[in-house]
Amino acid sequence: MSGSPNNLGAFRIKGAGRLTPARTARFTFDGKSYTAMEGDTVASALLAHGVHLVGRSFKYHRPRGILSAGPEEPNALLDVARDSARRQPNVRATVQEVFDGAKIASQNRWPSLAFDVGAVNNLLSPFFAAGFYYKTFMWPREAWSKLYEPIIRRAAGLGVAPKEEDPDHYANRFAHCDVLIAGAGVAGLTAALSAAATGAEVILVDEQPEVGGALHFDASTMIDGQNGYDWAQATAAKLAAMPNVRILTRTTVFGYYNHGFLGLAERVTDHLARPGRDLPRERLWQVRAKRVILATGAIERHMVFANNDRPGIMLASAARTFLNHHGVTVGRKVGVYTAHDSAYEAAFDLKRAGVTIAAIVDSRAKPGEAVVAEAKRLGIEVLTGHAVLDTSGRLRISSMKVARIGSTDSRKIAVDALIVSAGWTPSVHLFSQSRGKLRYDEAQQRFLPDIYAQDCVSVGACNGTDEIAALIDEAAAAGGGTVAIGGESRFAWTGGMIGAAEGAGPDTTVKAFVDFQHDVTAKDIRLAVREGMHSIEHIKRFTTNGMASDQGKLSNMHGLAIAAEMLDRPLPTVGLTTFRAPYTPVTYGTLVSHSRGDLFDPARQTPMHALQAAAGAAFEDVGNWKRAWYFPRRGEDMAVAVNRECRTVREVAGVFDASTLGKIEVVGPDAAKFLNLLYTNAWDTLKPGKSRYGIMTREDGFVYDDGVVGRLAEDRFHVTTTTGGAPRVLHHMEDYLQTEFPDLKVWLTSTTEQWAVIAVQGPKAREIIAPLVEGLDLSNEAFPHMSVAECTVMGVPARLFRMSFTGELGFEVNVPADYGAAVWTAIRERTEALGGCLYGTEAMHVLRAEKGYIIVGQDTDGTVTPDDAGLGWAVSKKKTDFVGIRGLKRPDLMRDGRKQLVGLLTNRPSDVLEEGAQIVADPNQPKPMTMLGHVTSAYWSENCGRSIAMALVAGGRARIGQTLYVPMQDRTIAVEVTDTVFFDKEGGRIHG
Amino acid sequence: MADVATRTTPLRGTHGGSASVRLTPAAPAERLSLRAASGDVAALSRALGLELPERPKTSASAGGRTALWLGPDEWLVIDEGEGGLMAACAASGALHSAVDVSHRNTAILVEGQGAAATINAGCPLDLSLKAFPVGACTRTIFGKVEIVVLRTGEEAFRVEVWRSFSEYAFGLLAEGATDAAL
Amino acid sequence: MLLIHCPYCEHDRSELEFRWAGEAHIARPETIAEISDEAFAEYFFLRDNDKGVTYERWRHIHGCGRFFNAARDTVSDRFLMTYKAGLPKQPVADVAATEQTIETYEQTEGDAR
Amino acid sequence: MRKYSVFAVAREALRGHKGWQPQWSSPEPRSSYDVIIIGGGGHGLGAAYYLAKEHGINNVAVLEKGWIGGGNTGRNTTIIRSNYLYEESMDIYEHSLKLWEGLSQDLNYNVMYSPRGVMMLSHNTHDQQSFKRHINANRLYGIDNEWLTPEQAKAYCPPLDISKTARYAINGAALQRRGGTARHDAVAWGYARAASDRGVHIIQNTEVTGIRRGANGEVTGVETNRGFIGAKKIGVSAAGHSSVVMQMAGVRVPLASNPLQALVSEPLKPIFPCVVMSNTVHAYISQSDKGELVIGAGTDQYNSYSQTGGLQIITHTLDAICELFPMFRRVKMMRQWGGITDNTPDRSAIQSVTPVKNLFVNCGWGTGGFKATPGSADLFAHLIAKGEPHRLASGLTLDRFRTGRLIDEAAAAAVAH
Repeated sequence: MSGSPNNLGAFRIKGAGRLTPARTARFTFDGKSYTAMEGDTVASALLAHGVHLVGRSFKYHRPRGILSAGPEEPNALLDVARDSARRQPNVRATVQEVFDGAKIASQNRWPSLAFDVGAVNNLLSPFFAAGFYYKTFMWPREAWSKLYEPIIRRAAGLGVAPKEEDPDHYANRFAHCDVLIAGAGVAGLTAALSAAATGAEVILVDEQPEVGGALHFDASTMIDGQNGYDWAQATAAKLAAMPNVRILTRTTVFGYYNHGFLGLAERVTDHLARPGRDLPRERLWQVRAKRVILATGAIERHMVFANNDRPGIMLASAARTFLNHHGVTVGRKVGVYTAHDSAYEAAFDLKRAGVTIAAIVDSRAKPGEAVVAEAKRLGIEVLTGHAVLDTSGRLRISSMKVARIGSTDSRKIAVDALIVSAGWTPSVHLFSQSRGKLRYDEAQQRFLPDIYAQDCVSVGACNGTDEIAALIDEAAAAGGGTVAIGGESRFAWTGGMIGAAEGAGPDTTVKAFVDFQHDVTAKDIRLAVREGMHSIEHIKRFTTNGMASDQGKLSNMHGLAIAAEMLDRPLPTVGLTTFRAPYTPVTYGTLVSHSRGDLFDPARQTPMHALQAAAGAAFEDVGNWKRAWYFPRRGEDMAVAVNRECRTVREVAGVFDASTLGKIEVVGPDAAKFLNLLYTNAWDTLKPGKSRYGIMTREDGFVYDDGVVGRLAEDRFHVTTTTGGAPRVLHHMEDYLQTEFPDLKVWLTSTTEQWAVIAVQGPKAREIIAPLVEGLDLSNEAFPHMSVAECTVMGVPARLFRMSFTGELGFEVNVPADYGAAVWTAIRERTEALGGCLYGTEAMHVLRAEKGYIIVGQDTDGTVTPDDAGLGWAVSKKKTDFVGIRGLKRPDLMRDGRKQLVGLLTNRPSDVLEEGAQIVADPNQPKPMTMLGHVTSAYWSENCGRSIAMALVAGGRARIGQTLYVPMQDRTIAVEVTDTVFFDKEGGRIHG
Repeated sequence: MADVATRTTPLRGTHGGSASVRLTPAAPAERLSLRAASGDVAALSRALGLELPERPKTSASAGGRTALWLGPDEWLVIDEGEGGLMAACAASGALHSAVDVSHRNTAILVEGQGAAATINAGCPLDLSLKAFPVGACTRTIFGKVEIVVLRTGEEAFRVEVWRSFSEYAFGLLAEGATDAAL
Repeated sequence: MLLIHCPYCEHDRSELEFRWAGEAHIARPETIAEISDEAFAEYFFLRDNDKGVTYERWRHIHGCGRFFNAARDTVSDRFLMTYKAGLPKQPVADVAATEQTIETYEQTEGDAR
Repeated sequence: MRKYSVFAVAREALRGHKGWQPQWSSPEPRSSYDVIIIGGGGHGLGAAYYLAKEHGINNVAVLEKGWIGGGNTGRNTTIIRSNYLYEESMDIYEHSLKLWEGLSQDLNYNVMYSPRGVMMLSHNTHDQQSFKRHINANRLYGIDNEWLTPEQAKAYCPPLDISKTARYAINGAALQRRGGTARHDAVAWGYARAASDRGVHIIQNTEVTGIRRGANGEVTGVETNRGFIGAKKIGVSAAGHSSVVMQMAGVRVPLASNPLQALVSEPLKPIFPCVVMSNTVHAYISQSDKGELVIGAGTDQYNSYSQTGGLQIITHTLDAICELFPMFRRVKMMRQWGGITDNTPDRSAIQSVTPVKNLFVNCGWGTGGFKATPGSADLFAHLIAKGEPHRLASGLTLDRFRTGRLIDEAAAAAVAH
């Protein structure tokens, strides 16, 4: 799209700026359409059209304009949308580049920006002093959360959160380099040239779309005989051509963490009208840098005076950026209020561009001589030793009230913009994040890097080095190589002030804003001090100064100075609030990057997952695993399906996927000795070809895991663990093996995923698998319960366990995982032909509960000893050592009355208890009741024809036969305490 | 007698990549997790027909077999040919632990100009040729799963991963490959 | 995210590959079954939790799998050294670690002196 | 003490707020006190307040090495709830919640206790069993906690994604309606003001460097950077640095100090009405009155006193938040920070006499210290005043590490089988 210069805005200055009118973009702001040039920020584009009013402040809803031209912007926060799902609140207009089709809206106003009902707060502001809410809204008691808080919450907040799921995607890249350079102004570019010359791998990062930093506004500095900005672009091109340099623009170093680790956020598509589908919206760079060079520059401060927040009041350097980079003037008749020479140069540039400079008001008696002389030459009135005492203008500044300092005579000067500068604050954010320590530079009233905590160096303005030649030398030296660059500035800058300016002192009640976004004024800070807040952190928290989304980039030094003055203490003794990451806000999506949807967390599937899904399985999450839960047939709900599965297993047989159980191969001559130490049981007596149920405790004696362990050979065990326990059990074993028993000759290997495990349980289990098994006699005599053997199943090497978690005749067929599907299919076909079925974890739970077999983590909870769980028999009495042997003997683990696992039968067989229900002896006692324990497992047992339950009950085994009570919300259920075996108490079925 | 079981590999039929990276599931291979003390390395090396590497982060290949140093007493041995790793180790006479993990792991070949950047989408290792030359290998982390990465060429890696994590690994590699091509 | 030198891999690697494993050089009593309740509590629960140089164990769990020991300053989080498991406690240069390190938050945050 | 009220605010508004007095006085320390509390966080300031109010012990100093409320009090995510499992935990947290309900009025300081409800998401069968166990135990103990279906959870918290296809779909939730949040700084300041009003000395920038003992081993006072200050009794309530302070008296405690991180978003208009926690995916979130989404991240794995942690902890938390609340993916993190939590082996606190006579310790609150503030402070004051624990805190003594009678809330939520 193209347009004539006219509709690019009335405040474009012909011939100024670096943008080309050849490429334009249209956008809307609060419904009105505007044309911008490519390269415009939303701020420059709006200013080009004379739009200054862009937002409302947080607390008083005061009209606010554009204050800066960079990421420090506290006021111009807008809602920027590409479409309804791609809508972003709180976007800084000074950073966001315009793209064609952007829909932009102001925030925190109703019904409109120009007429905002919330502005009534401004009238009530005497009431809303800092911290007023701590002193009131307390009566009546419930009113805070019911009445006052909702009102406050609605009034607070800025943008409106997106309502739809974000359709964009984000990327992540880990990277390494020898030198990371943050900031690509003169200092950063020089350091990059120098470092690159040494052959070092260099990453040069800048948050702006182009390199150049302060050269965006500083049009008078010459480098190597070139205009500084042009030199920067040429230098970047030279660097980009070097194989050892990577330049990342539109990229913010947002965090400097431990050990040379930095977080970078790269904005990839937010400036594009039609981004490619593959492009991530943003890319997170996680960089490990051997060295870091900080060349982050400095941020200009505003002046703190009465009504210093009207639209049209802006930082001098921002006005200069808009003019020299974007070709936009911020007004036709511009006032200047400054305490620093740099603002003069803004006035000079504007003046030369044909803009009227109403006056330069300088609070200093003696500004730099050179700038004053130049002002005279250009015919600009300079009022030294003067102050701007107030401003007027409803939605935009219309005049400033100027007086000589100390005098009461004032005059009103009409202006349509006022540019201000109180000097420059070095950007020491990243340095501080790296945990470096700052020192206070009394002369220049600034904090500078002092003691470094990491391999890092600061160069240029962020290090207090402002003079161009010194800056280049410093940066070149930091790079480690040699470069010869000559730089020349027109004016050496002097001056600067922090704290409240004339007319906003302690004796006044004017609103002189320190923190614009949070509406913190100088008097708020004084009030905090008066109320006993003497630490800068207290002052910050009490006033919320520096806690807005700009994180105090403009306000912190002023706030500190005002507090110091009020406390009558030297400024550095008041302290400094912490510079916390991120430097500027970072999108959650960027931090999350790939970790969403399918990549949020791996969903582990067994080799037979697809087959089970095809068979109609419902799945449940167990840790990372997806496990088949039950297999509903047409018309079956969960209960019906589970009942059928349970019945079928006991009547015929069932097939179950047990692949997720953890498996560890323990190999070596000391394998049995090692297991003796790690399990409560004794293992040296276990013969090859046999298996045994084992209990593992931690040193504290509580049950940690359990599983069947098969001995394949003298020196080889196949250990199984719970599904969720596999990784931690292996870690626990490795810990003891490597650090407590390092002399044992044994090694551990995880084989969980090597084997697909197909459990076949039920009276016909043998009949089902027998034809598939080669090289093994499966008879009871040759292969009794708790046998294990290596054999061949369907032509592939297998491990076959005779074991049961159902109390039925059972086998677990282990085949190499890639064969799992084929063997499963064959077994399933044979099973179904005989009238059996597939069953899932729910039926497995019921079947094992019918037999009183525990599930670690359900029937135990980390406070249960083997004896509590009724597994005292599994604790060797002969061993002199195992992990847990001493913990088990502690007084509380030996005492009477511990909670023990028992069975519960409800008086009404149809009542199924709630898992987690609590048990009492007397249901009529008052609350708080004395609870005896809780229900750990409870099911309808189709095979028992009634409900069954297990519970941990204080002194439980001694209570067998007693009636206890389970008080529920609506009724109390009486239960009889029993042992834990509900089905086949004699245990004959397991032997076939 | 039943049919002989057929093999169903993870990632079967999966392919992906971008303009600068190819992602290919590797063919099935025999794999051994081999553990032994340093004194037994020589005998095992002879038996396997390759020199088990004893320097960190290195691998050795011979006759279709590759041994990857994973730890001071641990190697992942991959045989893409005839197999027989278990038997070879058993015949060495050296004290060791050999566990067949052929089916535990699967592998994804990551090849092309953006291969390193692709892996760096989720892996914090420095994969520059200087830090991680051809033949370098290690166990490491990739997003939320553990992998073993072996550099097989200047622009080629083999990523070994446990089978149930392979879909996740492939998915993350695919996203990394897309981004690496930009 | 820390950068940790694994003494087995002889390489600096990302913390993402490691798991912290508690304070180091706490030997499991050889006759653990015989010790008193107090001694057991001491062994199993009580820790120095030092501010300054601490000796701790890490495992390169997603690397070589080895446990090893480290001396680290818990104020700066700087590693002073790492060394293999089984070696006795290694002396670290008397850095008076806490004085040399910078307690960013505590020293610059809200210093109200 | 000038009473705070809407009338006082209005009166001051008319004269430029020039008449407010310091909220607490900052006196020079006396040479000795009946009780010295080491640590000017919510627990320590509160204990001093209750010593004066409930036990008539006014000759008390709170020594704070920095600024009051600057430790975990000012760094936490301000979640309040009492729906714990074990009786020992329910006793203290419910006692605390009851005090929260009247705290603003008791202190004449609006601590902004906001019972907007704390919802804990259940993602699987194991979560459900565990939550039901809590709910039933709470109900029989007289503590509110209820089970919600996914639809009820969504109605209570509309941003929640309850689709069945989510990676960790939600199968229900436990809700404690009386749970909520409060304004952390106000708790420290409110207690400081009320304690100061009762004569307690609040002494900032005074770091304890040693604990002096008498001939019989009893404490006699503390060495500080401002000299020796005598004390008949000392209460240590120095979360983050409990081990360091206790070492000064030669007492080892079962603690590990770990970094715990949190973050806030840019301020947004009200979007999130309650507190939501998920243990399975490790996330907790609420929205502050200023409009920031307040998100608690996890604990770094290692011991540290640095009050910083790794970026991976933040990203890990945020990916869970974005899975639960996909609409928040474009929201931005504005500020992250860290604190130091003192964690015990059983993740329950220690409030106890110690082997040193007249030395008392309150520590090990882990990530749960803020919600416990009023209850812990009240019971700690009792312990110091009487020399023995209050019934409601009798299970929190150090002796449990010898006997094995742990209060293992973490283990009770053991990972799935």
